[in-house]
Amino acid sequence: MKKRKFELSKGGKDFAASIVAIAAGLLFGLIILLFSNAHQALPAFGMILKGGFTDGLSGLAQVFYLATPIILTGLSVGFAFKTGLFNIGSSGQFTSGAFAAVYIGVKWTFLPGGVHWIVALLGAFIAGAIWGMVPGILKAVANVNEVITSIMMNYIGMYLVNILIVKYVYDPIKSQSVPVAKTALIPKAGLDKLFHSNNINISIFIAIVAVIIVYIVLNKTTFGYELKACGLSPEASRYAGINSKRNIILSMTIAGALSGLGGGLLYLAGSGKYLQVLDVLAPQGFNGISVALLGMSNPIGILFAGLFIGHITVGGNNIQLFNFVPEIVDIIISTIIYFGAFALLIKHLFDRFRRKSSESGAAKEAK
Amino acid sequence: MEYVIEMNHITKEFGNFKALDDVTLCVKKGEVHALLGENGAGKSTLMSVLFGLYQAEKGEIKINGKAVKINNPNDANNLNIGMVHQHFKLVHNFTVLESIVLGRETVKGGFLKMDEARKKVVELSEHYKLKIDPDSYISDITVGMQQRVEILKMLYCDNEILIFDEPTAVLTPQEIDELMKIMKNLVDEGKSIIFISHKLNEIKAVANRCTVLRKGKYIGTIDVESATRETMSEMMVGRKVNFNLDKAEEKLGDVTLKVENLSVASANSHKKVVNDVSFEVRRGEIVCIAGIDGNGQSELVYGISGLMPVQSGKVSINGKDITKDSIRRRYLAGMAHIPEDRHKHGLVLDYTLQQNAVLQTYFEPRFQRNGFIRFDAIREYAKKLIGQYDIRSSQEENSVTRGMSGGNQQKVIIARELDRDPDIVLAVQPTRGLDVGATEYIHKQLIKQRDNGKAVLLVSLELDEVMEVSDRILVMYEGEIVADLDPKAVTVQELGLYMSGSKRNIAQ
Amino acid sequence: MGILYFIVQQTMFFAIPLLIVALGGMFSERSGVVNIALEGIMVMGGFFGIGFMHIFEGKMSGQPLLLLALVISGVSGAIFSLLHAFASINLKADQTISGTALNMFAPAFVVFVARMVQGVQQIQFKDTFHINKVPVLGSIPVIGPLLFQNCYITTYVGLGIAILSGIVISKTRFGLRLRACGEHPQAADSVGINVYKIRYAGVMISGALAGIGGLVFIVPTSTNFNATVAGYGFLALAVLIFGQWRTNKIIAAAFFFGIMKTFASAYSVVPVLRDLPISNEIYKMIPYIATLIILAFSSKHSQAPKAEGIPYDKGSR
Amino acid sequence: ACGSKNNNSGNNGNSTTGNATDTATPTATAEASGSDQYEVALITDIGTIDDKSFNQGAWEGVEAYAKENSKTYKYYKPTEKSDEAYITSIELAIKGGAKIVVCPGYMFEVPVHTEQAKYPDVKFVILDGVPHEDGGTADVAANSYSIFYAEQEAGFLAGYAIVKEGYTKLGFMGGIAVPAVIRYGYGFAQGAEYAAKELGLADGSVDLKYTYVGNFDATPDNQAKAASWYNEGTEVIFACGGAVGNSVMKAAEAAGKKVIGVDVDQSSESDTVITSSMKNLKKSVYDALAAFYGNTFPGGKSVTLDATSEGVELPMDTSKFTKFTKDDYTAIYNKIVSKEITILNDTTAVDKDGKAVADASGLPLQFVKVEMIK
Ligand SMILES: Nc1ncnc2c1ncn2[C@@H]1O[C@H](COP(=O)(O)OP(=O)(O)OP(=O)(O)O)[C@@H](O)[C@H]1O
Ligand SMILES: Nc1ncnc2c1ncn2[C@@H]1O[C@H](COP(=O)(O)OP(=O)(O)OP(=O)(O)O)[C@@H](O)[C@H]1O
Ligand SMILES: [Mg+2]
Ligand SMILES: [Mg+2]
Repeated sequence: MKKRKFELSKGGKDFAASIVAIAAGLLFGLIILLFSNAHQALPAFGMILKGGFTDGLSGLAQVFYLATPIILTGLSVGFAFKTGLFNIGSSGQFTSGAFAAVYIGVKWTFLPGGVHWIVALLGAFIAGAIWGMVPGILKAVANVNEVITSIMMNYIGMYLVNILIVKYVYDPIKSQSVPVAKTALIPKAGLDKLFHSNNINISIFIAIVAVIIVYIVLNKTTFGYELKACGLSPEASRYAGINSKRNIILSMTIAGALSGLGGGLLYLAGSGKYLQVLDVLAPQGFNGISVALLGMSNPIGILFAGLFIGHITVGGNNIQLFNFVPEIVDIIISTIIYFGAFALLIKHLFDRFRRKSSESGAAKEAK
Repeated sequence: MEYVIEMNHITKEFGNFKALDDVTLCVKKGEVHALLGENGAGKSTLMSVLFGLYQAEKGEIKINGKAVKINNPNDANNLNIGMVHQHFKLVHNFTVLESIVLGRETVKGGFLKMDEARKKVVELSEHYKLKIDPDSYISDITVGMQQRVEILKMLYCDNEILIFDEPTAVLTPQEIDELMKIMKNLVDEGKSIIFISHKLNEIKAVANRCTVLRKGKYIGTIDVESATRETMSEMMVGRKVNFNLDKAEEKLGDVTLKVENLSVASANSHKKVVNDVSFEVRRGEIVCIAGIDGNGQSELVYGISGLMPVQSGKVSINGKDITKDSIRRRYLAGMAHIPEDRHKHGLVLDYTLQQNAVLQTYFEPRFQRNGFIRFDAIREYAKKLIGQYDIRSSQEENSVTRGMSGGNQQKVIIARELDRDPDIVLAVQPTRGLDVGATEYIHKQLIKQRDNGKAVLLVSLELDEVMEVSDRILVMYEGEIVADLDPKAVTVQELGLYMSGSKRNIAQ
Repeated sequence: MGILYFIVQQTMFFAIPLLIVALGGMFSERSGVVNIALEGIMVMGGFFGIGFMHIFEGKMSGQPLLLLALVISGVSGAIFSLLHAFASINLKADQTISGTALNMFAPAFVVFVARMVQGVQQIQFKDTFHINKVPVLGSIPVIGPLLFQNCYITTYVGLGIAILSGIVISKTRFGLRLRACGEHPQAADSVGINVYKIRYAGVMISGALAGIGGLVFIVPTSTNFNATVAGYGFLALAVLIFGQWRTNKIIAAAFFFGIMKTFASAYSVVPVLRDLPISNEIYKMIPYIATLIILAFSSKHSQAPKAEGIPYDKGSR
Repeated sequence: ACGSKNNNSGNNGNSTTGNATDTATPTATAEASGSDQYEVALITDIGTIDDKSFNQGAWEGVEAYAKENSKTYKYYKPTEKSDEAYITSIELAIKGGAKIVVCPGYMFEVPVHTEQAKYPDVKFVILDGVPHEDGGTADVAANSYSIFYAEQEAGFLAGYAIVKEGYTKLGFMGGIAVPAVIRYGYGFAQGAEYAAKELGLADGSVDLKYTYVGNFDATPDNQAKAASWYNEGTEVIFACGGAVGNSVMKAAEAAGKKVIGVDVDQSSESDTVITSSMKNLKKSVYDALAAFYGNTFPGGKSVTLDATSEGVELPMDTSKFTKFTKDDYTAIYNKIVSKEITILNDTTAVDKDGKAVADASGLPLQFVKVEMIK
């Protein structure tokens, strides 16, 4: 006798576990707030929750702006995760993509208006791809652990980009890159008027498109089938005749390209952000790891994780009004990620709950 | 009656699944007590309960008449119970000596005192004639020696009750004989042994009494001497088992697989593990590669299937040279491969049954369009295989293969490989660890393949299988083919001589 | 000769913290738990160690204070690492999760507490630990200036930890069991070893060493602590992999990296290097490129612990 | 929606006054007006408020004035380093009740330009920069006040003093080659030159190692670089880059050598700090706030504070000179004030390839031998 019962799908369970983790993280944040200044904790906490909705549409624009690059680095890390690789090199890929975009944005002014920004983004995409490809090749050909090569590539990318900025696109007065041509800025398509903000442009849509494409590639195509097989069992994929070396290289290349695109989107956003000649790794790459984990490496999950982090980062910035340091948001996010580790436990609880209820249901049926 | 072990009314559940249901096992002092049952009957689980790896939900255990609680292997150890596990529990980069002392180290102020341990191990190995090299690394020694290490682990801590969980599955006939002798020695010294096996003749040879389990339930305990193979197997399976395969006369066709002067180097060194091997397999025959484990059979197959690079020589299928081809091209040329290690190679364990069903064919037009997967086609295909090969699992085509039973996992692989209508099937130990019923089924499938005019290359360590299934036997010894035999004209004993290198009928 | 002494002395400042932290990582990973939280734990260890100095430097000074601070750092690192241990061992979670969380949590927490307590993010400390010349030993020709001049006691602590680690891993019961848990936990379990306990021990040792490493990193580098260890935790992870999870190779890798970093910053003391037409920025890249190249030629056979990163589940087969 | 339900239980009696209930009302969460108001605001650039350098100097000015005159004051930290992020922070500050916003750093030039037009009632003080449109020219509105400093004069004083003190092996370790840092370096070299000439030293007898390390952080790399210079014989390093100084001091402590601090008086950081090349951030901000509250806000102006307005100095009280006396200091200071000495500060000079020179090697020096470490 078979009967369809209500059952949470795997995605549903993941989602439920995420919600529990988020609630736990926020609760912890609230405790920290209460602990440091009970007097203003509640309003500040409310402000964090309200996040991007505090300042009407311009707050939302801010959320999209902050979310866009980390959605892409999150996708990059998550995509590699799915194929069994840990791309800790998103930072270097992001930086090289950013540089390529700025370089093209500054130098290739011969390109016509509608094309310039697209070419610049393509440049970012390709530069990131190259930066991701190196660890991929080393892993496939020489069996070098991609974690260590990615870390090395982060530093090499940072120093190399510093050299290149000074060589090609340097504003010596400010020790940063010169502004890109207006034609290289990502079109705002009227969104700036709508949102009353200069931060917004169509890049959030580009990020969403990237999310959808990655989702389709992973789940609907033979290529995704191969990549995931390689990630889950390299030996079985080899047995199956899948060219796992090619797939490792491709996977890292695509991951790199996504990070690079993230860099391009940020530096062509027209928000007055310039490449700094600074010996500091781009934090967006490491935030990508958080986003990927929060989104459980699922492209759709990553989209929402990125938006969520953008949302509470805006909230965290605003709580400065209540004399709290914005670092509290990092504490909250890290707690949420940590509680993501409880996901297995939470899922077990769901399962047990479901089993209990179905058992009692069966018992009733028996009577 | 004095029992060393009494396990009464043991019930063990995994989630909702009752692996053991009111099982009783009583072992007398100084006997070899066999435990018989199909795959999944609960033999290993029962032993794990005795050994403290699992805790039973119900039931009691008495050792020497005293009720005991065994919560972990330490407790078992203190009760002088030792176990050789079905899947060896040895650390690949430990030395033999380290492996033996792990968990019972002699120390002074936390520092290991290996010299004392070494002395004791050498003494034990001499006393029981368990030949080992204490300084070899586990990854470098043969399966047979690994087993001896496992046995020494038990003896090292002076255990009185010894559990052997399917120790013979990986051994050669000679090694099995040796093991039987060792077991008898041990019993003569007053130790008691629980011996798990699917193989009735082994039980006949060594055991005093035998307890049979079926699907987690206790069926009965019998005296081995007075029981026949037929009664025992009936108790085990619950029905009559046909031990004789009906095989039609072979109808030989063209050469399908041709191997010429093939040499393969070992993965870690440049030593040739397959040395200048040549042979052919024709349509309509099952050729079996026999040999003691570790004589290059695995590497030979890896060389043919492309999982390892060849050093020199040539492999062709249906006259087409495939030596340099990728693995995928080899499949397209008509090869199928039932791999030795089904978990490592045969399946992507975290993929579902239907995803695994198209592991080598997902890119064919019937399963994809413009790079997009045709999910419906794959589902239909998987359903067809499930029906045709009687694959059982909880969620049908959506079952994740990791959660499926070993026998059914193997069925998925066999269905997938045979359904591609290959010209040559490489089958490496396709029945390892499977019970009589499943084994019978797989043998029938291979014979069907042969009868349909296909070629089969079977690699097996089990002599019964070799003798029963094959049309021609090639014996491999130290990387070379040393004999080409007709199974009807050779005895098991003779075969054993060829396998151990004392005889050859092919010139060097 | 003077240049050589100088290079060796400087190399210590880079190599010793990397060495200590990478060895910490080794204990965790060889017990089977991947620890990418080294960076965060270093920050925590640095914070509590420097904080301790800051509070007590009025009452004591010199080596006793530094040694006590090292203990504080080690203890706080070990405690902080318990979070990682709990998630990866008890909850059987993906080990990058808690690692990433800890890396993000530590600097935020440190900034938050520092500001709450003293209003200022940087924590000041007074360096009363620098040793110009170790008495007697410092006067030995060659060896003296190489190892016993212009140094900190942390150098010897680091070298001591290295030697001790080698001994613990290969010569003790604990080491044997730890290795078994990282390679084949089922095997360890079957002979009655408590895999969870050993893994806890591994992670906590890594926490203690990373915490100590955090302080050892800061003391010779700055006059205050500003909630960062500049990515050295990740570099230590790289050193660990570079060193193939083996004590002696980790020592070699840490010193290789230390020497490369020293040349990258102090190349100008070597006349040949100074006169090469290579810019500052390129010198900075050299350690990383060199590592990459060496890895490409030396990684054919990875010796990573086999069960690393796989949560141990008693029930699973 | 959150705080409204249980706001009473949330206040566990710790709050000192009755206004706790006031802030905990639901409206307080919704509107910033519910939170406290801060009249004087400072936006940090990407460094922190306590960077012992640029941000801190400005902040000390804010703090000093506000405390003395019981004004509410507060600083805000932007989410990242971009014009829009600075704008967001400025607007947050205004939302928080700011009447005057202090913006330290040239990074604020474009943001302040945007905001001075958008908020004509709010006053802006920008340090080291002048409001302008992206790519445009200076445009200081009536509600803005731009302050530059003559860092070259501060650097000159330090260079002069240190050579007078008897040191001839010098180093200049800049953070990043931004204009202020470059100007310090130029002045330092010229000050050394001037002193050498006065002392009648031989040509090229003062060595000056010169580099930009590429960051503003305390790192082992910076420590190693400084240590290598000291090892080669350098006696004093002018550490001109925020926390880079901490690493240089560390190296100096080990080598028993000296450091010159920058921006603010860094003598308390380490005993090795012989003096600090200060621009008077604190005083200038203090004065600007005083002017604002005294209704004499010098809006629409861009000024360069130099010796004439006590915009630069060496803190002689905390300096550890043995030979260079207060009188010597006063004498040279007066010479600068009276323009008896001209100090070049051309940071925009370009070489034949059109690249910025950005270092002192292009200066006409006779006694000082500059060795660029690239
Ligand atoms: N850890 C576990 N979780 C869930 N089910 C388990 C577990 N261990 C064993 N089982 C189930 O319990 C049953 C008995 O398994 P057990 O390994 O004892 O069989 P067995 O008789 O030893 O078989 P084989 O001959 O294959 O070794 C099987 O159906 C198995 O799937
Ligand atoms: N690690 C595990 N966790 C949970 N369930 C498991 C696990 N291993 C096995 N099982 C359950 O046990 C069942 C049978 O597994 P097992 O491999 O022991 O089969 P078996 O009964 O020995 O069958 P066969 O005779 O085909 O080998 C599976 O269907 C699965 O539900
Ligand atoms: Mg089984
Ligand atoms: Mg079993």
